[in-house]
Amino acid sequence: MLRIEDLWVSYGHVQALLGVSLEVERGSIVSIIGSNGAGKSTLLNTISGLVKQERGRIFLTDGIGPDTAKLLPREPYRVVKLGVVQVPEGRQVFPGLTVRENLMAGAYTVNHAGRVRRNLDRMFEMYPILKERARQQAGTLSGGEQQMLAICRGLMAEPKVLLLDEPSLGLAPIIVKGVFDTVRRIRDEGITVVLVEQNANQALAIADYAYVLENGRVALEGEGRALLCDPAVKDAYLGGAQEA
Amino acid sequence: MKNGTRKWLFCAVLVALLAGFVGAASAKEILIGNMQDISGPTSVWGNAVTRGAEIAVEKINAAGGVDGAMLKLITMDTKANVQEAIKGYNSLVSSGVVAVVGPPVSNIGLALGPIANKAGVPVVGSFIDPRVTVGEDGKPQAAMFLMQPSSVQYSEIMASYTIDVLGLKKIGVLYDQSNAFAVSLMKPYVEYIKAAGGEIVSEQVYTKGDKDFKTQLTKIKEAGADCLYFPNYIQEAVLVTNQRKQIGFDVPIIGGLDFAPPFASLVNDPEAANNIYLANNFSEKEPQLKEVWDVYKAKYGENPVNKVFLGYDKILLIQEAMKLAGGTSSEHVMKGMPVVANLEGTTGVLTISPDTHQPVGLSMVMYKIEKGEYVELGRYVPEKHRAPWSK
Amino acid sequence: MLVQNILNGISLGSVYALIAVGFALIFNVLKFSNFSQGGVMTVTAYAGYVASRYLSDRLDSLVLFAAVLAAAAVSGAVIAAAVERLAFRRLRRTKSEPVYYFISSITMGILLENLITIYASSNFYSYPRFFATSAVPLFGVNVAVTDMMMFALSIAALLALLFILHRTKIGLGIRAACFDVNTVQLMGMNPDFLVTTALMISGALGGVSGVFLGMNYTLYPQLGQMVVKGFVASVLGGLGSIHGAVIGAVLLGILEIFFISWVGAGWAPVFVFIVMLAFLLVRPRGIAGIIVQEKA
Amino acid sequence: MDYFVSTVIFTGIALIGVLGVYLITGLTGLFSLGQAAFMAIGGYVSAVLIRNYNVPVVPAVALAIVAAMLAALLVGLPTVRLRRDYISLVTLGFGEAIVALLNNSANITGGAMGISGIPQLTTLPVVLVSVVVCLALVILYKNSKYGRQCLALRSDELAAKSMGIDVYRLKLITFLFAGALTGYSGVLFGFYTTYLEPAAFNWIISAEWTIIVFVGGVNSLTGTVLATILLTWLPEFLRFASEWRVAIYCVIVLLIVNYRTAGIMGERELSPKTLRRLLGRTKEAPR
Repeated sequence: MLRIEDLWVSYGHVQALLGVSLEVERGSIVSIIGSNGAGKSTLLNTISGLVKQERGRIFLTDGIGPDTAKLLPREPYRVVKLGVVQVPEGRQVFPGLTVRENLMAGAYTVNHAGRVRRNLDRMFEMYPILKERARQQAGTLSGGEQQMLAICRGLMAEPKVLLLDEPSLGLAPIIVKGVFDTVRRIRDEGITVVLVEQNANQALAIADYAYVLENGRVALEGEGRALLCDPAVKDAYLGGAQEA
Repeated sequence: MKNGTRKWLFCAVLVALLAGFVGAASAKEILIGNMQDISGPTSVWGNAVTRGAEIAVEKINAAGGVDGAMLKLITMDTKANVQEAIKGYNSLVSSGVVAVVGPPVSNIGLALGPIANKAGVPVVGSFIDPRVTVGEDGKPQAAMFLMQPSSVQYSEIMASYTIDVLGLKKIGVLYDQSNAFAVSLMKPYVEYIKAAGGEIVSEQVYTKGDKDFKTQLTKIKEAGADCLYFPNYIQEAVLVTNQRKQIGFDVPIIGGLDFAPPFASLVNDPEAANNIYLANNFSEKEPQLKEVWDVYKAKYGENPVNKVFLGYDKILLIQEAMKLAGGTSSEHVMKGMPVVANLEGTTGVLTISPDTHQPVGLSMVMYKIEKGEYVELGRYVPEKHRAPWSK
Repeated sequence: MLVQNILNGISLGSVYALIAVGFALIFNVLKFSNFSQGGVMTVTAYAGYVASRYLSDRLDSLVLFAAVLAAAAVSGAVIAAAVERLAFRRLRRTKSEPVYYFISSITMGILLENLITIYASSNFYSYPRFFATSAVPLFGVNVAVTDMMMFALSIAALLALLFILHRTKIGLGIRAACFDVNTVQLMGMNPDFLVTTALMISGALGGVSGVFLGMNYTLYPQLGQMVVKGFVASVLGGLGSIHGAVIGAVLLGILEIFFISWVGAGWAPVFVFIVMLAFLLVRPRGIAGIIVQEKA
Repeated sequence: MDYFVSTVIFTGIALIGVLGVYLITGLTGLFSLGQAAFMAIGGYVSAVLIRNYNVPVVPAVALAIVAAMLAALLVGLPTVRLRRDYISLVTLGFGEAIVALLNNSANITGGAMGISGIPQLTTLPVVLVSVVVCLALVILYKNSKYGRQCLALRSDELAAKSMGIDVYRLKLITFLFAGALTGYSGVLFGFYTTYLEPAAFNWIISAEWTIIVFVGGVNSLTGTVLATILLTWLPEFLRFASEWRVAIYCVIVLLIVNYRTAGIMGERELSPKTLRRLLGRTKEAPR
């Protein structure tokens, strides 16, 4: 669904990504793990077009077969229109808009009132709490509710690929579980998911395929469960995660 | 910016600098400075004076110039700002002008006085504040000359007309407290009225940028004024005229020069532009205007405002001073200016008093605006001077 | 006298309100006070004048008035879009601090004012009269027709603005952009488009106020310096709050008229200053009491 | 020659005023839209004392500076606790109030007709010495503990607070210092033009000074000095452009602000090291 070839990104003199290549299968969950500053968020932001790469290409393979691959545009709003939608880190909902308005903002690219209404109903069905608070300002929601809202807002855009940036950050363990259940459900509905996580344990557990980023390079890759058992991964990422 | 562009810019600046210092004066030309506001709040007048002066210069040059040399006008922008004006004046002096046509802004005249006296290049302006041409010691400022009635002369004409001719005695005054022009026209007026037995029933002020005068007008109305003296700029004159009608206050307005055309057409409401008295420098029908009027109209496609003729006359004055003193240097202009007498200008017959450096005996043409139309009432000079400081 | 003062204050305030709301709108999106609005207003006032000259033979008064308003609003929107392109677009690309926008906008305002000075300052101009009567009695005092029109149209313009902001997709986008211009891109919104639209809306409001200023106060290039009052009102109202700006503007209008009436116009600025200071000390976040979240 | 001298003198006077704005805006990150009012206070107090009360020059100047500082204290005390945007509003209102006050006290200040006949005491040497002294004071301040605290305050007020900096006191001190400098520039101005009018001190002047600081580069004192010189001379070079002068000036400022956002000097100061770098390599600059 997504193919990234030799991606280089820098901020001024600091090199964030040094030749990252990866492949995301249609309808799968691909997790990207790594420590702080490994370049995970940069990778997502580059896909979304928020950050411009120095070198490298990002392809979206929409149909079947390699011929249908096309370059992702570099303006964030165009990337969204092609169905690649990011849910940003830190639950950036619009605090002064109501829950409903936040969801409607997500549906900005969908030019069909009926479909928007249907999607909205589906979100409310999935998370009744959002329906209850539909007229409330999003800033008044709890952390977990805001994360749900952020994900739902992403879904309102009818994505083909959903990019999730640290959805479990700063949430209580019980809520984290709910978030990951949601991610799985999204995949089951046929949406490809790219998940960036520090919580390597959970991220690998639900991943179909996973990459480990280290200092801006892909250090390891493999199926989620395989990496979960990899001793190097265990030492570097899982131990720390379990202690936390 | 690329390296090359930078160097290029540097060179351009250098060339501009040199050009400024070197290129100014050439042999067969007499340079005359013209300092006007052409980019600031009073640029309408600045442009008008400049155009009038240019027409005069063209006419003189077409007739062979002065002593065989052509006049050349160098215009400096003052932005109606004292600091800009001082820089501009000094710049004109260093480019070798022999006289300067000054702006119709008294504040600039006040600031220029000491500097011009020192530099010895005379300024002929329409600074109506008498302090510009007469120093605190009562002696004339050597290099400063006025070429229209001073604010004292002018407000005396207005005050005398109010009380001696129209017989109005209960007067309300409204003026811009932050504007020197308005203040200088208000004080002598009030003193004359008081000396003549009239009464100022209400004195209201506003400040620069104010747009709503209904509050002040209402107060004047309630004080029982039987006329309103309003010596201010044309923009505010329009506002006051309209708002006077809106609050149903229908006493006459005694106005300044700024009620002259195009004022009535700006009000654009014959009901409001009614019952207004004003004094203008000239009558549009007077024959001496025709030539300049026609030239202006042909050149710019619109009717000239009164400042055009002031600009024209200033050049005439400078030319006459050169003629009288028998030379074209700044010393000659300084020497000739105070002795100019009976010069036929467009705005009247000009005689400069050596004691005050102001024109003497200049009358004004009185007008009444009735239903949007200007009705000429003839030239007027008060018989008696009542204010203590009038000479 | 009291009624007259209040009515005068409200009519003055409704002009301030149109300007203040433009300030609030742009403060929301770009986090700075857009002083170029003054220049835009001046240009639109002249644009409206040109339109009125051109159309006055063809249309009768009320239609003419509407056409002039429309022409000024459109030209305001176009100029504001141009201002965005010339003075703000690059600053947004380089993610500059709001202060640079502020500097850029003040300079742009002076530039626009000067362009008008260059092209229009050889004479005075005034609008044709749109209404036959100039004042009608109301509550025992005379109320100017233009004041009433001004008041009614200010309200209409503000309602239209609220409709756009709360009932349309673009409005939702603009409101979302107030919180975070980066995040809205991830909803598929083009921030250039949203910012330009916001500026065009404020430009159109500026156009409406430009016509009112020109109509009531004759035309001159410094007309737009009235923008300062809008700035004061928008800050008093609480930065970025639309309804706060409206309340601030009306309060400022009434306050000014009352001080002019009590202590005279000469002292009014001094008293307005003291009241303003006292108010801000008591209520440091303005009338609305909320300050939109600032950029990190 | 007079032209050259007068332009240098006006540049020097403007520079001292702009240094005040530099302290407030460049160093501390606040906005003052009423700075010209302090200039008015300095100019008027000294002029009135000398003209109306025959006070000798030195005490008159000293009192003028004190008056400007008192005014700064008056505005500063309540406002330093307000948000940044409000400071620009309050200073704007203060500036307008001072102008109104000057217009209203016509028997002392001459009102709108201004005060004329002030002795011309400002000469080229006086201005040059004043500039050097003021510049030295500002450099000392910038490199002092206070200067560093100001920079901390400018980049992040909360962090500065948590570092134990008394931000209110710091803002107030900076405000006072700036008021004194600007007041002194007003003294020089009055003693040069020999004439003062309230209209010369409106908010546009204050805004222009702020623009100069940004064109120079917000943190850079060198940039501020260069920009003052550049932007006071630029209109003189542009005189050939006649009525287009101001418009061209604006376009140039716009280009600098938009295309060299960091200003002419960015955050750099002119030192032998940077000078060498500049000469050796003209093309650099993070844009």
